[in-house]
Amino acid sequence: MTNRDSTLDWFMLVLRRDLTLSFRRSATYITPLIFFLIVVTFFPLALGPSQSLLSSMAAGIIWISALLSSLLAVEGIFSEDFRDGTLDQYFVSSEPVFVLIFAKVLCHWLVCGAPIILASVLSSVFLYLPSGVLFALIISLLLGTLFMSLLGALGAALSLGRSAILSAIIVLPFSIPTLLMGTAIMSAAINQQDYSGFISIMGAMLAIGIPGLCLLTVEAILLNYE
Amino acid sequence: MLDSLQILFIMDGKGPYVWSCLLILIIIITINIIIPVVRLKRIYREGTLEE
Amino acid sequence: MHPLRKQRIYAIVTVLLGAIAALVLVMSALSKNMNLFYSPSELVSSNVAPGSVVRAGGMVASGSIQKSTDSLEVIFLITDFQNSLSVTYNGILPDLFSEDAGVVVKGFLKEDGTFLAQEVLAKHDENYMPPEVAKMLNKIE
Amino acid sequence: MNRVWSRIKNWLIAMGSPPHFYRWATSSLPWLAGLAVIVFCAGLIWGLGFSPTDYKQGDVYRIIYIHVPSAILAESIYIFMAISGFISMVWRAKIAGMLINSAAPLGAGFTLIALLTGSIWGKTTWGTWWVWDARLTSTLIMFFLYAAIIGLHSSIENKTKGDRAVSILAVLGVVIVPIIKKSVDWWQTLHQPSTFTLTSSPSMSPDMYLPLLVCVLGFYCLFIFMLTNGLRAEIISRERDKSWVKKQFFKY
Repeated sequence: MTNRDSTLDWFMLVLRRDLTLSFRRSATYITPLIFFLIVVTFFPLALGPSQSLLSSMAAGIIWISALLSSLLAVEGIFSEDFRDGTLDQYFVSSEPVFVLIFAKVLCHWLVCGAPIILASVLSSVFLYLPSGVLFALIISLLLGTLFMSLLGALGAALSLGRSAILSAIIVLPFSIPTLLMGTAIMSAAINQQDYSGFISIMGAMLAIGIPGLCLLTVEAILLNYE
Repeated sequence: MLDSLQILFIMDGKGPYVWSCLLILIIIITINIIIPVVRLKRIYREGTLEE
Repeated sequence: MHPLRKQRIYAIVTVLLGAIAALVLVMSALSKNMNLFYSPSELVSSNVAPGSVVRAGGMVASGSIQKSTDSLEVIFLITDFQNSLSVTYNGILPDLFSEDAGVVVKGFLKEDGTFLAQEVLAKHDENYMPPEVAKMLNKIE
Repeated sequence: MNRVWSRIKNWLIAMGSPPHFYRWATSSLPWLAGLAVIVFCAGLIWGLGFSPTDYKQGDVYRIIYIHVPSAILAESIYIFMAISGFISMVWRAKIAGMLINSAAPLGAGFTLIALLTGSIWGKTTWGTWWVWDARLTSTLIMFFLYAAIIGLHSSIENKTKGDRAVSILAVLGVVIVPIIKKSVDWWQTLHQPSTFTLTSSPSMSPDMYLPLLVCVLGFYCLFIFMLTNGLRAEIISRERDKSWVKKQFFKY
């Protein structure tokens, strides 16, 4: 490792490596997509196909499904790298590890979040979501899934090598503020009110969450080296 | 004396609400106090058996 | 630079930058009106679409409660002492519901500007006092 | 000044050692229990039995003497846990991890009391058991946070590792406390604003306010007693193979 390489170079390197790996394995981006679509399909089956009922609940249904699927997808984010020793390399490098961890989370968000957002546009048709609020849906999901990926990474680090359900139980209570903000954006958009305030708050949560959660994730990964 | 106790207990018909709150309080606090005591007792029993 | 020190500096700088950004964003959010809870004046002046579910709150205007004789329907005015709003509700009212008491109603505006409540909740304030004191306060007023 | 500071520091370091703390706890537990019982009972009897009724709500308002102290305590315990979490993360103090571990069930218990009694109170005054209002919802979230912390700790075999994992969660979750505290002011909701404020005089007549103060004090005393009680069990169960435990606890 030479001094010429800046932290940004390392960040890009990790991002590129992870992107290549996940594109090579199609399961990483197809599984959350399919999970999302199946969960969304459950709601009309359980609630009945009434158009007015579904359209009033559509935003909430899409949000809950997106939240759950991005949370489940992030579960295995560190397990492979932990097993083959890539994570060890992060810690012996002189770079700030949390930046590299953020690269991994970002890659995960790009690979899993984007298909979910595409699928949510598709399912908004299934659920008769008013078409005027599509923009609000996409914006809120973009910010929301990034926050979920960050939280999910922390959960995955805390429960490395333990059951997946544990990580879900740890992380879900912490994801409630995101869910509330996301659905607040949607209900404001449906009522044709100004929702930029809620978007700023979500942005604020991300601004604190990106460095804060990545640092805590590093702490949590370190636990597994004792 | 008995009369004033009865007034205190009934509280204009709102008594059951207030006294059930007190009951909840006492039950939860008692559980939280008893658990460590039981835990200590069990450790003590296991510890003395080992020797 | 020493690696450990470099890592510390990076952590502190990014957390600080994030905190500053978050503060700016929260300030900008607070400058916008973003609650779904309206006083009668706000409901009159804002352009809330008829039919969208909102919550409104105020005092029940004295002498405005009209109970229907053959059904549970009630019509009353809620006021913030500047504007008032006529509320129609069909259902059982909570115990604390009375004239000059605070209420929160959930429902939507109808086309004619009256409010159709789906839910009426009596709000009580943070003031607690014995009945005698309340009587005295009323006399002073 | 310097002298005093160094004495406090030495005392803190001594308290951080499990055997020392255990000895202190065993000797002072009866005193703590006595104090807690006296203040707690005095506050409750005064509040429930002798304070005047409210002009609007009648006697039901007396739930305040149970509900408000538990809610205050539930939030304080979370802050306390987050502080111990921070200490255990930075200085790796063993006792800080044990503190989180024995405070979490107490916090969950008091949150549950606040939720249940609030629900009963809401039924009589608002006319509903539950509303999805900012205060209530955020308190419910706090209960889930306590549950997550208890669940995570019990799932990790190695207790020191568990302490550190749990301190991460405790520190992360502390952001929820100001949200609960401020929810009543930020969003105008059904829940009435705080009766207790440090900045302005109470909006409650003194003969109702004083018993409430005594109740809050009593609940804090009770918490200190319960925490010490729980911490003793925690220390012995973690250090049961150490020689000092064999000497002191099993007496051989």
